[in-house]
Amino acid sequence: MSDEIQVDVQYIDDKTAIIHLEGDVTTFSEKDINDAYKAASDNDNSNIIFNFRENDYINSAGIAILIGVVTEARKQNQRLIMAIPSSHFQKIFRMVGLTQYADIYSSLEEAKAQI
Amino acid sequence: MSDEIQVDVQYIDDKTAIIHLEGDVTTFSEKDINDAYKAASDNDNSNIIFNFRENDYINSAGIAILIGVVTEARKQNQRLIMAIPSSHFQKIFRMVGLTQYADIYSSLEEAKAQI
Amino acid sequence: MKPPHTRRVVELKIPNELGYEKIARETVGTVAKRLGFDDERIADIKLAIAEACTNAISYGSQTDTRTKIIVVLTADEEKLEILVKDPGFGDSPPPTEVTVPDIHKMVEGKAKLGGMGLYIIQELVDKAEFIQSGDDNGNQFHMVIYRMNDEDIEFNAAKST
Amino acid sequence: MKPPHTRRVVELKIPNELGYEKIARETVGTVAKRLGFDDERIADIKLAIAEACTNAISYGSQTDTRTKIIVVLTADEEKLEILVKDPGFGDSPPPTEVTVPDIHKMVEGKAKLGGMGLYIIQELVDKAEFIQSGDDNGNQFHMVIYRMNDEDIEFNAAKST
Ligand SMILES: Nc1ncnc2c1ncn2[C@@H]1O[C@H](COP(=O)(O)OP(=O)(O)O)[C@@H](O)[C@H]1O
Ligand SMILES: Nc1ncnc2c1ncn2[C@@H]1O[C@H](COP(=O)(O)OP(=O)(O)O)[C@@H](O)[C@H]1O
Repeated sequence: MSDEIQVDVQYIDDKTAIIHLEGDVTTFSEKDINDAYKAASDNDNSNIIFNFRENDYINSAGIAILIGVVTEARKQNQRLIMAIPSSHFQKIFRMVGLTQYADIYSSLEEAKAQI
Repeated sequence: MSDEIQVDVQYIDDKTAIIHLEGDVTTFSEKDINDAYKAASDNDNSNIIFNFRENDYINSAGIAILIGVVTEARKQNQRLIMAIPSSHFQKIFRMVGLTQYADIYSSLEEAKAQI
Repeated sequence: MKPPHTRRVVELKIPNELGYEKIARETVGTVAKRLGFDDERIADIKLAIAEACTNAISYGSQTDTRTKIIVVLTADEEKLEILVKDPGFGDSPPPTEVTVPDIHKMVEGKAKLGGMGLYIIQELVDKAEFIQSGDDNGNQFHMVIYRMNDEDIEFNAAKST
Repeated sequence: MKPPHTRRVVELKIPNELGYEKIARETVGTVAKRLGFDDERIADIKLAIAEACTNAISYGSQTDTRTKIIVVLTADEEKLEILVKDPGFGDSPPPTEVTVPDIHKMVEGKAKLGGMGLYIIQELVDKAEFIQSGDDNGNQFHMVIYRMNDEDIEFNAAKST
């Protein structure tokens, strides 16, 4: 089921990397997301943008993966920014408190404008 | 279920109308499609283009509606052109012989270039 | 023979009401995707099951929407099998032969519009037939879609000779 | 009380294997759309059923994939009810209370990652609870989603007082 998510890392300047996610953020995407986060952190990037799509899907196991990322990013003093067009997604992130550990915007453009 | 299809008629010149379809072509869309075909025929249009989308769906009841349109178009000496991006759709149209009564193209651009 | 636990079975019961075949279509779409069928084949399978369910709803049942259509999807390494069961309350038994629709006759008004569902199903899947049901009087329509593509099958056939 | 035939029941059986909850998610998505729920509410319902099925697969069953999870969707004019049944073969009975997850403790390593499924479900649907099962030992998780939106309910409540 790991082909249900596509994860790509894009380096936009020497301080910022974008992790583009498309698909289902569930147990099955744990390795892909953690690998992408490691790759994005490798260059000493201090800003990491997660770019979700309108039609992406996330469940509680996917949320747990992101809390793991948040935990690691705090240790590394990174700033996490999330572009989340789906209002359903945003609601879930608020519900579990993820919004307290990452800046949330509705589009990649807005997210990029913050750095 | 009739909200599962959206049908719009666009008049592009005094001889040609485009019927844009988006959604499910089934029993539930019979009235919408027949109404659109009548509207498209009203202006004495001699070319009628059906514009389907990649993700549209059609079943045998939907095919029957289109055969009804073909029957009427023959009486009115209209030329039927269909823009069908989905190869699955094109296969079904070939299977039942609809391709013998309408010119089929893979995109609206190609379809419009024929008139 | 594969051991039984490599089989996966999904069962669905839908009300006998036109429109609910869409649920069977989405369900088989999810299963077929999981099995690794490509998009074109998934579209074929979705249409085949929708046609079979539409028939089960239209011809195999009475208008009581409490009556159920049962769809059973069975997947193993080799194939996806689809069984569509209706209560068999229709006016007539299902046909034993599929007639090829004649669009020219329909366009000329010499044949009635329709009668294409079973033909389309037969063209889209590897096997399609009504089978004798057990104790009850219902109809069972059985379809098989092999997971290998044609080239694999030819390849294997060549090897085994 | 509505007459019984205005109810529509869809039943689904899926193998007890992680990933198959996706079928329940797609199925309820199709049903909810048919019932006229808006996209946001449909996303909520799909997530709630997926979480319930994931729990049924993870905690209510053994690893034998022949065991089935049963999902029953019942719709009437007023509400959509969802029942997720597992065989109850897990190590422990389902919890009677839902704990609110504490993300701060998780981030500080003082609580283990997870334990959010039941909480999310509870926030997304109008009613969610494990109910006593009948003769067998299975667990039944019951959810209710009302078809009216909050404004309608307030409006009607105001009218009836
Ligand atoms: N499940 C069924 N039970 C009884 N009769 C059936 C069933 N499915 C199909 N039939 C019969 O076969 C005929 C051909 O079906 P089909 O090819 O799908 O075309 P159509 O539905 O347009 O008639 C139907 O008209 C019906 O008489
Ligand atoms: N169907 C079930 N059968 C038995 N126990 C269950 C069931 N569903 C949930 N539980 C129990 O409730 C706990 C909390 O579930 P949940 O909130 O979904 O979080 P998580 O799955 O991350 O632990 C689970 O760890 C499990 O012990």
